[in-house]
Amino acid sequence: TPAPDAAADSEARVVVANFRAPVSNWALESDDAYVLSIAGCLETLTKYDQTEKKVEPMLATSWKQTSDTVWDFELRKNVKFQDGTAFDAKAVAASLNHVLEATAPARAVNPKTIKKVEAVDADTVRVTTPAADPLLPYRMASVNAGVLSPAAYTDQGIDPMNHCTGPFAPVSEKAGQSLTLDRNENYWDGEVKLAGGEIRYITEGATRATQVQTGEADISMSIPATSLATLEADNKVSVLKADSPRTSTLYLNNSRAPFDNVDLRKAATMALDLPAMAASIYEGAAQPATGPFAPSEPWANPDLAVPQVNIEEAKKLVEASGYKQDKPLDIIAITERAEFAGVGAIIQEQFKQIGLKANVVTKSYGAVEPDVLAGKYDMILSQRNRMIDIADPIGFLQADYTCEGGYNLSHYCNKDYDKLVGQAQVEKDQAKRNDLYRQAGDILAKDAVNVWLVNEQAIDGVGSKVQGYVQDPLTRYVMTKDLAKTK
Amino acid sequence: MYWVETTFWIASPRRKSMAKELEFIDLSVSSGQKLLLSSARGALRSGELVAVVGRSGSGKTLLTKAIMGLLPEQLQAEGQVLLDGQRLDQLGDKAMDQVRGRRISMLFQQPKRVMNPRMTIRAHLLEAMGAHGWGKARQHEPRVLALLEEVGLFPAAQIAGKRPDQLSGGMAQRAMLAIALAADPEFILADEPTSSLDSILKAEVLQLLRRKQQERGVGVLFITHDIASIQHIADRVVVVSDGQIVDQCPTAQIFSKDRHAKTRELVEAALPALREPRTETSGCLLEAVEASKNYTRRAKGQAALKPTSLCLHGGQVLGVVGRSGSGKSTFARLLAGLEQPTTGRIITEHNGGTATRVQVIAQEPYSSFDPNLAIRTSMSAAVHRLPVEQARERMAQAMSQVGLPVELLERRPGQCSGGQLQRLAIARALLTNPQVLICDESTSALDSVAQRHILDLLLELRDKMGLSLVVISHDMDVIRYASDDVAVFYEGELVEHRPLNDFLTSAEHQHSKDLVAALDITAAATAAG
Amino acid sequence: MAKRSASRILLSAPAFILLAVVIVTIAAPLISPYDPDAQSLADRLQGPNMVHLLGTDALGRDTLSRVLHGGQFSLSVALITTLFSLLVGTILGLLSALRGGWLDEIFLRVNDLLLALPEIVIALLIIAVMGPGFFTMVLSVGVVAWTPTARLVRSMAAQVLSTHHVEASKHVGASRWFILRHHVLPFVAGPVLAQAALRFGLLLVLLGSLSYLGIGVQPPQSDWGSMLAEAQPHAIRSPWGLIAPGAAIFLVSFCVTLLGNRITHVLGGDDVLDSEPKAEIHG
Amino acid sequence: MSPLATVLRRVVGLGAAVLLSSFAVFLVPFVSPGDPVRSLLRARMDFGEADEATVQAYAEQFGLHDPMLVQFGRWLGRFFTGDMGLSHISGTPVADQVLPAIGVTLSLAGSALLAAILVSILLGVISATRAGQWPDKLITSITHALIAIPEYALAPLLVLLFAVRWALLPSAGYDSPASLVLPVFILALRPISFFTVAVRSGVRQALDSEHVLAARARGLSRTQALARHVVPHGLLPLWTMVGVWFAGLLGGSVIVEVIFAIPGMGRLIFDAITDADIPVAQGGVVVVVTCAVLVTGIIDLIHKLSDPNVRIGVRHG
Ligand SMILES: Nc1ncnc2c1ncn2[C@@H]1O[C@H](COP(=O)(O)OP(=O)(O)OP(=O)(O)O)[C@@H](O)[C@H]1O
Ligand SMILES: Nc1ncnc2c1ncn2[C@@H]1O[C@H](COP(=O)(O)OP(=O)(O)OP(=O)(O)O)[C@@H](O)[C@H]1O
Ligand SMILES: [Mg+2]
Ligand SMILES: [Mg+2]
Repeated sequence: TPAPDAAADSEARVVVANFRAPVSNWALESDDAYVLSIAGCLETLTKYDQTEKKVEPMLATSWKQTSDTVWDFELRKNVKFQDGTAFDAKAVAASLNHVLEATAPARAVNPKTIKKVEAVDADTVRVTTPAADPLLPYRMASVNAGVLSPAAYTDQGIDPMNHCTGPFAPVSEKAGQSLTLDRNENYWDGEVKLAGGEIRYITEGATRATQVQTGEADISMSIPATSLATLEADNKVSVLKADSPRTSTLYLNNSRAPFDNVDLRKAATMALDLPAMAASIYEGAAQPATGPFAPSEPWANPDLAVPQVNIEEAKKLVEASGYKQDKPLDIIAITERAEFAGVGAIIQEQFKQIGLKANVVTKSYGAVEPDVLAGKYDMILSQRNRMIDIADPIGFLQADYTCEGGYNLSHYCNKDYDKLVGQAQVEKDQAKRNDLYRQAGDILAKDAVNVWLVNEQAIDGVGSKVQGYVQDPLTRYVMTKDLAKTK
Repeated sequence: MYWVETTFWIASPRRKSMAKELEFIDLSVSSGQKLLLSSARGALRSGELVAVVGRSGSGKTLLTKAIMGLLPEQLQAEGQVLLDGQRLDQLGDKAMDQVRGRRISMLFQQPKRVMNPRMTIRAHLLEAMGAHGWGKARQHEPRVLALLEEVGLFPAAQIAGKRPDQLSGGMAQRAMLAIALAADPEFILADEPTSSLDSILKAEVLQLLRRKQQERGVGVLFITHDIASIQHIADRVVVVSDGQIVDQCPTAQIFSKDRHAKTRELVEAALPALREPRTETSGCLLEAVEASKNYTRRAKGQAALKPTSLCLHGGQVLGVVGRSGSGKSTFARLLAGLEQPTTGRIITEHNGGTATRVQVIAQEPYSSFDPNLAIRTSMSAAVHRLPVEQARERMAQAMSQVGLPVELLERRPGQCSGGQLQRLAIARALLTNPQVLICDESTSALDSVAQRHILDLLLELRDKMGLSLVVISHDMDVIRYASDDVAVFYEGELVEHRPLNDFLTSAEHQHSKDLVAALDITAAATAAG
Repeated sequence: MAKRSASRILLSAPAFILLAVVIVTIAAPLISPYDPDAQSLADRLQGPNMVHLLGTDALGRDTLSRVLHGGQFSLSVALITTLFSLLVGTILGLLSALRGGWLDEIFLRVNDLLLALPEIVIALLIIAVMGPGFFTMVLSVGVVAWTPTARLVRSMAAQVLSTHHVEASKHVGASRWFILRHHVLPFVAGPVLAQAALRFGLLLVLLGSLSYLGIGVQPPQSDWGSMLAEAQPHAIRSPWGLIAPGAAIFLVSFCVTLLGNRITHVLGGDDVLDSEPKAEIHG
Repeated sequence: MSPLATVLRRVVGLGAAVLLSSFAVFLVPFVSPGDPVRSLLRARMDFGEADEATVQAYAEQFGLHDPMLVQFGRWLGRFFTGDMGLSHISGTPVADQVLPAIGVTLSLAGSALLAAILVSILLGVISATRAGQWPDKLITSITHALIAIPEYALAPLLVLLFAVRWALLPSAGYDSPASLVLPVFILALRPISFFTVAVRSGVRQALDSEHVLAARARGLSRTQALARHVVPHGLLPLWTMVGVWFAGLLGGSVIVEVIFAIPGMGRLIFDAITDADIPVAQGGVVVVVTCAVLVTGIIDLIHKLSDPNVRIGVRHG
């Protein structure tokens, strides 16, 4: 962090420009939970440590798997909610059950992954899963599994004000604009360095970048690649980057011609100059992808390399596939991600070189989703988070690539792959599980299911007065007790 | 050459202390190269009422504006304006502000147009006294009331609180006079202050003006195009024609035969040549049977015209008088079929079942033709269904009937005079072979000379073509000049309908009597001529 | 007369500039130095230089060529929308003034409603239904854009129709068509034309804003608005990407407004901006 | 027409406008491609590949699978009891989102118009009284240039200069008066030019009118006549314009709200339509339309009551 030497100001408050605005009345099953977590309000039983890459205690001091499907969590004793009420098993069970009962349940914490939650005694919470699930502690680290004081659950929805356990207590909100927080004097994990802060909802990336540059914000999250060069040139701002679990992908429709042909898919991969793409459109703020996983992930195959551009070979493959093009293929670029228009333009140009004609069509994701899910498309540019809410790719591998996967945009189906994923699902040993993931990834790469373009990076801009900021690629923790600011 | 005899009052020795004098010497106004007023000279002393007469567009208004230093920016004035020997034309704007209103004030033609519609009469008066600002109102209230009472506006307190649009025309003109008198000026320049009033109001205002002028001893420059109206009140008359002062003399002398031709023209136009009204007995051509009109929603409010029955004979000239708002136009529109009667009916079919063709000639000559179209196009509206050749012929014929050259057809309305346009309007009406022409104030926008010409034309057409005429006017002179029978409207009601001579001698209704009396104010003119 | 007026309008600086812009835009494929879509990732985000007179964008495409080609789209959408609204507005305005009664009442209410609903919201509704694109853009803007013309036509037509001279024409037997042809249309045409010029300028900016918001023209097509949107993130490094299309919109819109103003002057009016709708005073 | 009738007609018009516009908004999800329920879920959870059961359950909760007219009828029924319904995304009352947003927009549009009025009165009076001279020519050129400026190009440039380069003003947000400067400036540009022209021509007309001449003849100085007679009259056309512009700005400032991260009405409606949160969009549009009709109506009424010519219904022809 930038200013290690200067003394922290205990009266300082930080301003965090967040890319997300709460829209669901703080429902914990929604993404609003992220905002509360970033704000240092909402805490969970467990916590995923990004550097150690493992699950650690937070509100629970320990947990054990008493049977295949039953887990007991031992709660921390000296914790109190910010409103002064006791933090106990009943409150935890109530919080978790509230999320489980939601009409639109969370991705990591829902009735399909958790059967029931109950208080065994004052300090023990018992979680039962429908099937063996070695990932339960990961799920408990998801922000959706956060715990609020019973008083937070009102008839009008959730009221987070002073109802968390974290280092900061939300005190007021300006609708659509910001959430103001004050230091929690009685934080269970010791002294909180900042007097408070403000989470500003700024959905325009360029504006976030500008705000950290002008000093209006101390920390700006998710800086868009286009603003990177400017921020890096500014010595008042330091730019933090981390591999994000997002890969921009050119999805190919494996279920219909022409991309049901593996040769053509391989040709597509070979035609594209990923490094150039990463350097231009992504301004160097993304790495050319080697396969379905980012190289920094423990389950990535380190032997995979960035596919080399090989126009000659690609042309041969196109020929080998026997594909005769009678009309241009469509590349759908979704409007939600601005850069895809440019990416599409580049792909269109480079496909031309191997004799594939393609048109870029830009549409909103919502408008094309039904067609894409029904398999009525050629190619779509989209981007996926592999570790949705939990630091493990199992959900992604299953939903996106198994024959029955709920989000199998590529309409890919391979029995060998499905088997590997099935094994990984119940594997308790993390190393073995990672190995299974790697093998599954290899199959996807070999089959050239999609063209994985670039691994995006999470980029945060941090002002020079900020101390103790640790970047979290999953954007959960920003305002921690150790975050500080100099005068 | 006429200047020789006029020097007697210009060169008269100045009475330094007492008599104030407003004098203009070689006053010219030009617009670029064009001279609109050339080398006018004259003077006005306090206690004197000088009438300035001349045809429309002769430069009368420019003269007053030049004196006041209020010419529009695009016009340039030259020459001297002297107030007690002080050069007004050389005064700065600031100093001029002290003169305007305080020493010289003005009366205008249309009082409602020149008063701020959002300000009360009181505010106008206060402003004229130079008393704007908070708190001044109360302090000056007695003077405000006194002024209003002086011009005969009662109850003064109530009137002071009204806005211009809440006053009648006569009241507004009186209020205007009060405003002009507010700062106790030495001179008043009155620019046709009575031309928009009906004859009764006109007579009242004229008398009031004359009285105030004499009481207060102010000098009044009275502008008009109507010689008849000033012969009893003016001390002297100045005649303007085409931007030049062509004649001036004491009022009495104006009627002598050897005056300037332009003066003669004006005088003649004003003289009501008494002609013998015809009594027609042919059957009804157009008949109103208990026809009434109510413009208000579902006829809830007051009727604009109460049930009226009247019959128009072929070749008859019916004069219709009444004050503003008395329902004259409404009646005309009913007759012309431009409006449907609320009750009763208008019978247009008499002898033989063919409908009587009725045409209306409007008041404003300039607005009855589309300013953007050549006259020919506008005229062709009446004959556009005919083949081109035939239409052309018909138009030429109509033009000769109204005594205009065909070349005029190629002009635009802006290039014609008011009198010409009114003739063109008549020509257009003639294209439809009308049997009845309704002239709704068709001459009141014209100066007296043009007015006279049009009336003569109409009467000539009546004689030649057997047209029936309905002449609507608030001007009794016009009615007397043209009509066989007179119909008097009063508050929406036909109160009197009788042959002209009967009407002049033995009118019954009070309003009719007033009208005849107002006529008498100018009647002596006949004798003088 | 008419000839002199026309030459006073056409022999003016704004008219020449516009003509030049139009020629250059139509001839864009012939005269633009590069293929507007040709990428050169190595040459991205250059400032103006001898090779690329207006620099390059984020994909290394030549800004000048793109501005020239983008103009085709921007100008043609604006033109079509203007013509559409001119036609619809004139017809509806005339109908409303000539027919009066309930038709006029409905006309006024619809106008009030459209005036109250923000243009972008209406555009958004239509785009949400039809998806973005050329036709949608014309439609979504055209739906509202006719109202000022219609109001102007209606009020002017009503004004003529209530004049003494039209009443006089009617009274001597002129047909409806005669009145429309000789009195109404000549009176209405000039101001409407002037207003159309103004509308064109305003619509150019409005359509650009749709593209800027990403709901207008969609890549790979591009117009000045979408170029602005693409350039904005790079504004600090390469403001030329922002300035060039911005200036193009401004220039055309400005010139066309001046032209409209000139027409107004020639017609004896004061300022073309005066023709924009004011709150209708329902008398 | 009497003031009462005007009010009545306005009220009826307002009712129709509200019904029509809310129905138009309401139709959007039924006729646009894509599943609106998934769209709602996506707004709650990024990348939510919600399964069919969840979609069903969610739709059930808000009755989204009922026939179209049933849904609209339900909305209407609630609406007439003063309830704008619940947002399909947050589940909270629509009013809670719409009212703060309209507050923001009212203050934004209000300040912009106020600024525009002040500036344009100044410019308009100067240019009318100096007609044909250089100040007039300069001002006229400026007014014609202002409407041609694409605000979406100008705003980023201004942010670049005032916020980034010189650090004089905040780059975005809506909290301090300083943060209002740039948005208000941008929003005021176009009204300034239209207002200035209106003031100019109004003042010119007033200058030519006879009652001003009469006032001068009464002895008022140039400035007095200007202040007491010309300007008040010259501003009449301005007031009628302000209403229209106010109405237009209420929801029309999407661009400015996006660029400056202002949580106003334009933005709210924009997002709500994009996310298929129809109750919010409906509520927003209804409030905007109501405000707009009210504002123009009130101005119309004031105009009627204050202008004697309009009041007594001067007959034309
Ligand atoms: N502002 C002006 N610019 C150019 N010419 C003008 C202007 N004002 C008046 N004139 C011309 O000057 C001449 C005299 O006008 P003036 O108003 O003095 O006539 P008038 O005698 O008052 O007529 P009327 O009896 O109709 O009021 C007319 O030919 C008129 O067209
Ligand atoms: N179209 C109309 N709608 C409503 N009221 C009208 C209309 N025409 C006339 N009136 C009213 O009817 C009454 C009679 O008007 P009319 O025009 O017939 O009077 P007039 O005698 O011609 O007056 P003037 O001498 O001023 O022309 C007036 O009170 C007038 O306000
Ligand atoms: Mg005059
Ligand atoms: Mg009349």
